[in-house]
Amino acid sequence: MNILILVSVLGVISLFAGLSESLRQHTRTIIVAGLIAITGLTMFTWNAKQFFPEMLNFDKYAAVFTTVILVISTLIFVLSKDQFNHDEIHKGDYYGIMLFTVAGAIMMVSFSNLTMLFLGIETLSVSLYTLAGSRKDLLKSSEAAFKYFLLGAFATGFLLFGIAFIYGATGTFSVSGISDYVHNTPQLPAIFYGGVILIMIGLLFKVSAAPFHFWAPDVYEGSPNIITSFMATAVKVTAFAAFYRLFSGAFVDVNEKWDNALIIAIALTLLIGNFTALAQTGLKRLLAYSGIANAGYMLLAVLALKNDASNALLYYSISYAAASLGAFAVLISVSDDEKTFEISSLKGMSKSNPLQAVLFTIIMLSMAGIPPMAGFFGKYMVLSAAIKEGYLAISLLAILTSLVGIYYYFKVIAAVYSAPDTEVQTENKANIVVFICAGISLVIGAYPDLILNLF
Amino acid sequence: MNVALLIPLLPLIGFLINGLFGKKLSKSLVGLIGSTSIFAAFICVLITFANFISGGSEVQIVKAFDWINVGDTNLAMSFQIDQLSLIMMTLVTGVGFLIHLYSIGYMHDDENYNRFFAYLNLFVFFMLLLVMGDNYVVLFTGWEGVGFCSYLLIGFWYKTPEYNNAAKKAFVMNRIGDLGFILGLFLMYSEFGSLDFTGVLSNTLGHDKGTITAITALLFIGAMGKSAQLPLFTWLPDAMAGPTPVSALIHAATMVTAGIYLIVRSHALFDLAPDTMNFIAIIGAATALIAATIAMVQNDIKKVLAYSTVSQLGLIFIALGVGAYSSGMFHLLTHAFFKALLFLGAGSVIHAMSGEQDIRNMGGLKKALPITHLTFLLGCLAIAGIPPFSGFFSKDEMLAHIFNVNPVLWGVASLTSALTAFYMFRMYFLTFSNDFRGTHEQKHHLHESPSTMTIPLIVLAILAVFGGLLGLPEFTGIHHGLSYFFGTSNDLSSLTRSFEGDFHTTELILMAVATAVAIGSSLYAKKIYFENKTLPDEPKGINKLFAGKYFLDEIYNKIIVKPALLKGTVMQNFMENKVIDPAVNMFASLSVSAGNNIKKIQTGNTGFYIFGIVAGVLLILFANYLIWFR
Amino acid sequence: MAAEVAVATISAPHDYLPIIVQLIVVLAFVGGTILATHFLGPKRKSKAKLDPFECGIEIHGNARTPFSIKYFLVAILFVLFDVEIIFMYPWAVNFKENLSVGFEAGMNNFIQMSIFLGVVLLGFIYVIKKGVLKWD
Amino acid sequence: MDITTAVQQVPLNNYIVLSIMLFSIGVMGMLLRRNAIIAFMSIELMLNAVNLLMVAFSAFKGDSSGQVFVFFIMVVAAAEVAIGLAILAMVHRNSGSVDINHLNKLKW
Repeated sequence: MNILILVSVLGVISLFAGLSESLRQHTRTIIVAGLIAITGLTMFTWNAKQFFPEMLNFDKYAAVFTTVILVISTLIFVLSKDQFNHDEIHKGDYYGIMLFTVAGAIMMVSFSNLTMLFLGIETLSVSLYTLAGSRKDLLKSSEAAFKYFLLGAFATGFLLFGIAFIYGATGTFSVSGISDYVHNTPQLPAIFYGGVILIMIGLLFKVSAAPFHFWAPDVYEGSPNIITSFMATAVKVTAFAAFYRLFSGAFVDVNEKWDNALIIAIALTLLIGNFTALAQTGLKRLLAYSGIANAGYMLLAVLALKNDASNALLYYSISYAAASLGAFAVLISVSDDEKTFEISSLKGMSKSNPLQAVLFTIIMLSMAGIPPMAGFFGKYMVLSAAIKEGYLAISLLAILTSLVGIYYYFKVIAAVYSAPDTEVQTENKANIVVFICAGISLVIGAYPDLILNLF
Repeated sequence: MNVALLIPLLPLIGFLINGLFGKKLSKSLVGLIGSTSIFAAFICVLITFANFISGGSEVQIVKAFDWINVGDTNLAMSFQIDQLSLIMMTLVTGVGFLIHLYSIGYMHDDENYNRFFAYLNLFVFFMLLLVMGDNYVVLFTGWEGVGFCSYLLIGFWYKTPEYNNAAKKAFVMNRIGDLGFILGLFLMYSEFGSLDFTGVLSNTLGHDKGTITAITALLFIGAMGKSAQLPLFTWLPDAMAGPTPVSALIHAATMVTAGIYLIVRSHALFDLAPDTMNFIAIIGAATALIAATIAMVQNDIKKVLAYSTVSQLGLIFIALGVGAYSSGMFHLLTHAFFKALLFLGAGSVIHAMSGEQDIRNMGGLKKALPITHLTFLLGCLAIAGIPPFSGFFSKDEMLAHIFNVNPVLWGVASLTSALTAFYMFRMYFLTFSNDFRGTHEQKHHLHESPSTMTIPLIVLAILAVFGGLLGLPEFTGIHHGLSYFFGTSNDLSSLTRSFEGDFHTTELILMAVATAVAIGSSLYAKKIYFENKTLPDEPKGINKLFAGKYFLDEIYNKIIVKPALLKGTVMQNFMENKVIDPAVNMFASLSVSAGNNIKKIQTGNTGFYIFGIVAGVLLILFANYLIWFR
Repeated sequence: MAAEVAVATISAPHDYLPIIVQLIVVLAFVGGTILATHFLGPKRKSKAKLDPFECGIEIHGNARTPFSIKYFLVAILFVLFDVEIIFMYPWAVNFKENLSVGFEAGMNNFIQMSIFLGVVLLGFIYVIKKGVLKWD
Repeated sequence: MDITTAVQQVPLNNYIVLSIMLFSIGVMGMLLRRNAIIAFMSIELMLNAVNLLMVAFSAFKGDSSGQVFVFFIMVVAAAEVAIGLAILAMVHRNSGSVDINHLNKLKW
């Protein structure tokens, strides 16, 4: 709870700091410092369960995921240097809105009441709509914002309709109340199941799972790079954390009623994500589709929540977030928002910037799920969890599609190591964020217990 | 700190040093670091070996650190020290060290010297993980790692595109195998609930026979890819694109034996799946024969050796198929010795001929390269199975076991070994005897290789000659060293198959036959290529088939690729992907065309997106409609 | 009280009869008058009659001219701040019985609302600082 | 009489059916109309269907939290529409159209 307030206050501060010429230059520094402090506080009050009665339950799960989100956001703020120079006046606003997004995210991972879930999702989404359109001078940015807004609001409608049905059936919004109701009612009414499915649809949209994924590639491509990296990492992790928290908290007992809806979504997501990524030539769009594909693997953890798969989900989230944040950091370091960046323009990176090439390779290997990188164990864990629950067919599909995935990741690696078209002067420095992300991918790959002992 | 932990650590350190700072260090220092790290590892292996023997040959599990703990799954990065892994470790580090030593001289003029040694060390590291791991996940990690390293090393001279393609081909064929492996692992996990060797191999009782067969078959598919068996063997000859030490280390001595190691390691499972065993034996026989026939008409010195490697591996797989695991391991060892020797010899020849690989342009190198010539001859004698060289004992042990189970397979196997003797001596005579057929400046440039290259040759030659002593046949009175060694362990003792009844006479007869065949075909080769001085000309008749490698690549092309190529977009797309190899094209182009079609639904048209979402909602609601009111 | 009863009683179809009668009469009258004027009244068309009437001044330009974004901003801000008022209703409803509970509860209530209003005020200050409401 | 009982005059199913109808009308509006403004209206319609449902349920359950939720929905919807109109204005400035199908520069 304190964390939530602190983050919001930090956001307001940066809003007002953005008003004055002098403070505007230091906004980013202030925020990074503040976020680090808040992260420290979160880890310090790790086991202190803080309640905001009936609304937020800041338990271990929430604390862990909050820490993850805060760390990612800190890295993104580090990365966002010079990203908003295109209009100085609104710098503070952009930073502030990003912080409000983080606040919404924290709400989403610590809610204990559907009201807070809804508010969190909306705080997150509405801020993101704005951020997606933050390049007012680019048509593609406004197009991204527009599509995201229209589809997002549409999906919110479904989510709310579902919540209303659940409320109608159970008469309460609190997660624990709902699970009690599920326990004590022998014959659940049909509107309850309708509500579960509608809520699931709303959340599937938020995690960009097929067939509700349509917004993702366009929005990712259209938005400014820094915002895209934010969506692909922090927001995605948050959405999954919320998804898992809600379904394991409230609907775990009736999972045989919704699991095959989820299985359909997972199958579509895996196929569409991986195969479409295969046909991409732009790096950003490739990453967008790989994000969709990864959503499929993370959903396996949600599918297997009957025996606690939160470990697997956490590990996968971290490994995915690290890899994809690193990839975006590389993208940001080599391209700008104006034009789309083709994979073929990576050629010769191994000559021009060997260090970054190596780190990028590590990151891509982790994404492709080659041991001993983190990605492999993430896939291994979610798959073994799903198999243990007896979902063999879908796990098999996941394995096969992951082999498809290896192709496009290696396409990128091959581009990095193939000979450059033009002679380039070598400079051997990599962005600190790339370094950190590659490091994480390696370390937690070599020693997963670092993560797995958190719970 | 247990010494065993140092074994994989040292090559890793070597890799890190060479990889990170190699550019700064001088070539001699890089070579020194590279080979000493392996040598130190070798010493550690010997120490571990000694401790093991003195410790009463008790299986030890050395745990590095806890790796994964999810629910009731817990995997430790821990190593199993037993007879089998010790033999493999000794082989990897020992031969590995010699080849590193050799590379110092061989790669001396290469500008990416440090990269080469870094990769080589990394390979040894992963190979050690593979053979030391005490659970299938560690094994799989090593498995993937060596595959990746071989990909890097085959494509080491990445300037030339067809080398890159060879690398890709190898990588893809291995992935196809790995798919089988992964599926096998998951099936195994869901069946046994564990991936530890102990957890799986000691609880083999009371499981569904079909499942076991499926698991073993899947594992064997993995082995097919890695050990270049039919139909996935075409990558190995292309892999000769890599530097010769690489071919010697990875594609003759160590990596390609990983599949055999896998099967021997999980023999407890394979014993329960007779169908798989027969399958293995048949595949091995087919591979052995086909590869041997192809090798007869190759003119590239390295290609000959590559195909002979494939066929020797085939022989070993026959032996495994009939359950003669220890004999298979025995031949694996001796084969590692003499094939590494032959490759290094070939490398020294190529070195002397300044890059020439076609044996039709060689000849008469006897005088120019005395040491190489002598060692190479010994290697040929060993592989041809002429007594008393090592190959003779191992091969005949295998043949005896095969005959004991199935005479037909024995016929195939001995035919293969006859062919082996023939093509080896064909190559030998074409290379070393008669007079030189190369260009003038080549002749002028001929020289014996430096000592860093000849010393490994000599050492390996000694091993190739006396390696047979590891396993003298039983009737000699001296008991079979390897089998005895395996016998000291409870769960490995079943590796050795003993003949029922009095088999010695039969064995002797078989030996005589095999020896006669080997010597006969060698003499035949001598007659053709030494006395008549005939040169291999354009292959005619059946030889066309052999020379065309049974047109396997073309067949893959016809059946699989052509249909896929019909789409022009596809063509263009996988050109972008730079995958030219048929096997890849099948998968890649089909997938890419699928992708090209699927991506069409992403019409950037918001109205359509909304329609898609609503359709999805209806789909999911309908899918659940039936279930709600169940 | 009586009205409450009237609402509470379930009404039968025949109760609606008067309404229907009235409906018919009304429709008949309206339709009749329209028709009558159409037939009776004289028809003169002139430009002055077809022009839209703008307080006697003759019009210039058309209604669809783009206007300053300021109007839009002000309108949006009005909507936002207006909607915030919603939250005061439940507060107001609870305020009374909280007071009856005791002073602390009431004080507590007051503090909460002050925090809420403080946040809204903060937003207002930001808007002003941003110069959204400047018109020149 | 208090409003709760007045709401309860009509059986609950009618509310459910009505709000489902309203919701479907909203969805249909999203599907069929291409003008962005009307799309926004349709979304509002969907949200109001939800509000109606919530209020009805809360009246029948005799539990006020539903109405509070409705307040939240209203506020959020207002904020959302504010953002949406701003984005629409931006789009109109950049592309000169408010037809949702004219925006298809980003595809595949």
